[in-house]
Amino acid sequence: MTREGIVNALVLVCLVLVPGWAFYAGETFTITLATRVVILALAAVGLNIALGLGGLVSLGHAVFFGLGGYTMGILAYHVQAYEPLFEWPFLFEGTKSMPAIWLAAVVLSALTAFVIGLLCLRTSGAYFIMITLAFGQMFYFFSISWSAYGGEDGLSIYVRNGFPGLNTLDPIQFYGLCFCVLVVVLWFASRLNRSRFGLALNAARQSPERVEAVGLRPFHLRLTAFVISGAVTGLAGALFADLNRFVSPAMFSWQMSGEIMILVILGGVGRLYGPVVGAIVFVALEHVLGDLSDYWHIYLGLLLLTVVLFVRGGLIGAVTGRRAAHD
Amino acid sequence: MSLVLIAEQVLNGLQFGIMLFLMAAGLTLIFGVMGLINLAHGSLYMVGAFCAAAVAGATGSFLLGLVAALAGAALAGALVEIVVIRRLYAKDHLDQVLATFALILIFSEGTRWLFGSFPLYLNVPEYLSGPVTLPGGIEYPVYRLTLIVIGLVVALGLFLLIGKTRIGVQIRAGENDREMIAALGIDIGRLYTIVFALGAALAGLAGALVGAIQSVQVGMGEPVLILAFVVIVIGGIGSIKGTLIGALLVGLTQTLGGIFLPELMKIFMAPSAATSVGASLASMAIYVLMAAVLIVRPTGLFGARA
Amino acid sequence: MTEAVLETRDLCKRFGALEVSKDVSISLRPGEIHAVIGPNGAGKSTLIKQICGAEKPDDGRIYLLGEDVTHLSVDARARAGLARTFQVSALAMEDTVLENAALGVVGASGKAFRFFRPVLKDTEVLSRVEAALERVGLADAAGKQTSELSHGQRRQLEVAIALTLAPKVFVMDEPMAGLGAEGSKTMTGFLDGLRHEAPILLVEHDMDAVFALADRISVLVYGSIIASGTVEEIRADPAVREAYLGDLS
Amino acid sequence: MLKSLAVGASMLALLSGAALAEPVKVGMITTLSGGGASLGIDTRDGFLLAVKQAGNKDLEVVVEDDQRKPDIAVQLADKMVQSEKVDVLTGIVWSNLAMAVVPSTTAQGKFYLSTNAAPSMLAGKGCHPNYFSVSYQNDNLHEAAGAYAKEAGFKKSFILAPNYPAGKDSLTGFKRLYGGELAGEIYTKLGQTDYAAELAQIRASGADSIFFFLPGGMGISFLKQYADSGIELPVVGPAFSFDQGILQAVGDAALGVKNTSQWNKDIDNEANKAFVEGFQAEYGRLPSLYAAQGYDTANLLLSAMAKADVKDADAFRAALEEADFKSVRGKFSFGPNHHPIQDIYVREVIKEGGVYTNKIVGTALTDHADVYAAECKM
Repeated sequence: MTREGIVNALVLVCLVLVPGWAFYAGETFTITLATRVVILALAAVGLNIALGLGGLVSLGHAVFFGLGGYTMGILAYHVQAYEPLFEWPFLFEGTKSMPAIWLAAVVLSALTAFVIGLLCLRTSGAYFIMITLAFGQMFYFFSISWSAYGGEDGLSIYVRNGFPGLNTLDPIQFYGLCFCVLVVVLWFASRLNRSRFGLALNAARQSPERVEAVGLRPFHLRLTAFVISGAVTGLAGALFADLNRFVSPAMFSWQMSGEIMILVILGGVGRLYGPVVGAIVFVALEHVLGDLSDYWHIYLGLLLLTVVLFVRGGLIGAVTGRRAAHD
Repeated sequence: MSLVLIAEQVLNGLQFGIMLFLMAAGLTLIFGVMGLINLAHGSLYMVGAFCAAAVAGATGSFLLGLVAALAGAALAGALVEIVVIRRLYAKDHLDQVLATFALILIFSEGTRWLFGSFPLYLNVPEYLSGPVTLPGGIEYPVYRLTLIVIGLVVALGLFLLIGKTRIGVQIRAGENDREMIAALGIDIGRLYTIVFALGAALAGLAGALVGAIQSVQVGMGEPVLILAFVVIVIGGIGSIKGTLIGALLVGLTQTLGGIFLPELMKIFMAPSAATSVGASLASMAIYVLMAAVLIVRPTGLFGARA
Repeated sequence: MTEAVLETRDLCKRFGALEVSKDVSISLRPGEIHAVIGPNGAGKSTLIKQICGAEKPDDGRIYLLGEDVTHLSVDARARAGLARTFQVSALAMEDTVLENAALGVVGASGKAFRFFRPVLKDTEVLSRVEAALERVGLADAAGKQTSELSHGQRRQLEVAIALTLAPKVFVMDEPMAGLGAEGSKTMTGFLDGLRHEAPILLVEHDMDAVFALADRISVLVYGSIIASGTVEEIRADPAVREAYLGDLS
Repeated sequence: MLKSLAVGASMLALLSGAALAEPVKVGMITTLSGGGASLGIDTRDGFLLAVKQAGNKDLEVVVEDDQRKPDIAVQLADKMVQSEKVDVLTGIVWSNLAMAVVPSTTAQGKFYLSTNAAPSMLAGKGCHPNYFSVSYQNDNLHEAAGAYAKEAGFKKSFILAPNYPAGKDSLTGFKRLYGGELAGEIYTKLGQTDYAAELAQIRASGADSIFFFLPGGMGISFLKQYADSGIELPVVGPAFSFDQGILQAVGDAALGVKNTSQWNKDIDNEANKAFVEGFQAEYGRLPSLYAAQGYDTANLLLSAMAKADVKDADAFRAALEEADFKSVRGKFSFGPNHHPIQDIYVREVIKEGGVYTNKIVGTALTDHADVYAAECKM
């Protein structure tokens, strides 16, 4: 087992033990925080597929996070308000079932990522960063003024959506569900990384001419990565909305995109568990620093600066000292 | 809708665009010469406004406030460049985005710590307040006219600086070939600090000028920052000419879109709904413009490099 | 005369006022090594780029296996059977040697959009990759990170990737560059045998290697082919001696 | 940010007869950092002032910063309920944050006392027995402005607000009691800071007055640019853009503007005097509307604590409904949907010894309730 492997295993054990302890100690809020960690990590794992493997610096991933959130919000809202979502071609009243919501969130995010990717991937470098940001802003302003679903006030869903066989209102059960989703997606991401596609995508980041010279189109590889990435972040958005039982345009904001990116970079770009470590540290900091001072953003800023300037490969890089391993 | 009103709105669009230009010019210079994406540029805009408000408040002189804004922002810019930014040139865009995002946090909360959470007072000086009647019967605020003039003068100065002076030659050399300026025996470190401070000073000036008719408060820089990015991306990163045209395009789109889109919508729907839908479309208009430009020309209107 | 595998007809390319290709017509026949030589700045690299599809010619046509590929993209030409090596190594430096070579197999198989099975556990891929590495003498370095390779080893890896594509044509841009005397000799021997698998269009500065390998030589000066023929003909050509070899003899 | 405040026993506690039973723990979630921090800080300071003045040792307050982000607010609410085990939540400034927190909080059986935000949803269909708004219903001040505009004889008002739900509610609220013709109706971009285009439209519209709702920095920008535009029409707005905290940043541009509010520092009663003087003594600045609302909320809570045990939800709710406390607004009572029935005043911005502030010039609405009460079934 490599050092990174050991770190990864420790992280997973942590994510099992801490909420487990909190459950027995009755520290319900710690479970809620852990759920937040897991969901934000999931969003960042999604971004990491585009960013770490594909080298696509997207400052617009809040689009997918928000779409996932609104998919949940809208589907559940119609059930809650007894107003069918549509009546033609068949009567559809919305749904409060998580698997159905997840499916819709993933499909919608993937489709949107396909369209946005098709347009944005024509550009590169700083232009790509900015055009993804622009798409984020479009969705943000649209959601603010879309009064049918609450506009800036957002949508409140009074009861968390259901999952067959689970009581999702019980924090530990909901945590377990989110944790399982994260583990499955991490497993998928690790397989993806080692697959033919992952190999080609990795190479396209490092040397696009080479990839072309062996008969592959970097554009196709990147677009596919962007779609997968958007779908995963969209799924995270649906879970995040369920955690809060609330969705609002804040999920579309460029600060949200920035935060997801921070999680990735903090933990280590391109590292499988980088986003998870990033999310743990970020949420913990938010919590601890917030208690220390009104002006805790200053300390957060200083810490981020330190990581960027002095720690190569994020926190995982600092611990393992090696480059992102390919396996 | 009368012609006078339309003319006035075009003036408003120009004025807005010109202020965006001041903000975006520094951003594009910094990107062109150093290859740096600086998200903290909006913070320098805020620093300028706060310096102006503090000094104008203490001395009662708006002009001194402007001087303070230029000096304060330039100083803050130089300081940040020396302490943080110069360590970022060799890093990729990703690290730059994160590091300058961190700078935003530090600047914003630092300013709040120094000045408190309440907005500051900064107003148009007596001699520039009130409207003036222009040919054609347009009543237009003197201060906004002044802004247009100052902006055009600065733009002209910037073109001259880059086109005609020694430092301009160095800047252009830096944009084209970083190794060459080293070979020419130019002190790159110093050049970079100067360019960054220059960009910061322009942002600070914009902050102070606009601060007089807006709210001087923490976080005022971020909305403008995003608009400035839209401007330089439309214009083509690194091109001052492109930035000027991009700024005017964005200014006009924003202003005229806000007026005509709701009117346009009234053709299709009830007035109350039309204003709401029109306003929604208007707030998305410049981003649509940007996406459209990039889809047709992936490096902006005047951008050379990919 | 057999049908040419690769052929350019009257290629023209200008960068502003500078004409980098002037009516360039060359052909590559089965089983041969055709070397293109010329002084620095003669337009060799631009010619290669046009042949591979990275630059569009302003005028003229390119044929691969008798098909007009002038407007095909780089990747389409690669799929059609054209394998190139780069003058400056274009490799995924963070990946291992094995992974770089596997990329060739993945590309050639046309099955890059497989998301689950680990590519390095695919025995079919592995056997082809290992065979290619073995042939260029990199088998021992398979597990190394590419950035750790010496310059010469990177050239070898370039060739190995080209081999994994099982191409119809090789286009090699200075495969000897930076190899050193010993390395050049090995590579020369290797390429000598390779021509029977697929013909090679070779751009090379190392004259010893060129004269040892080439069946035909074309001399490119200021964008024009000033001479084309066998090694003996080129050696004897006065225009070539004047324009290019003059400073060598 | 967490400040636990167990206020020590004092003479006052003994005098007031005080607590019947168990201590009450209050969780305050409000905005203490970032752009909107000044509103949250005032809310907190007003609330804590009342707690301190009462000196009731059975009231413990936990304060947290929501950064004006809905997801953070939800997280904090979870923390307050699950970890701090608070009985009552309060303090949220913004409607969108309230919508995120209130429904799930009240569903979990906790009380929520609103110090400011009171969106229509929570007053009508979404009302809840455990939810009380101590401030107003969001539409109230806009309705009052409409009523004032009608009374002042305006016939052709130009109205504008940001393009988001509170903005739309605002214009709807204004129109509800205004009744006159509109010279124009504009929704601006949320967060917009340049109003040149809108001012040009106002100038061209032939309006006889302006109503605007632009909270925070938007209002400051609008007023400064309005003053500079040379348009000289009467301006009316809700109190938010004329509050103590931001008036100083607007300066002369605000002088003479009429605005509607359910409170002002010159309302003549004992409670208000104690509040205004106490606030100045404690914090060295004039109190704002948000501080007054925080102060009233704390006093409402204290009054209920004196009557019932918070663990007995029904009794505690009944005690809250009585609203048996000395409001800084003078008379105060709750309607059937737990929103205030109160007078709403018209204020004018004046300069008083170098400080910009408001004085009451009239009453726009008397014993005013909201229109959503009918939709509330509880």
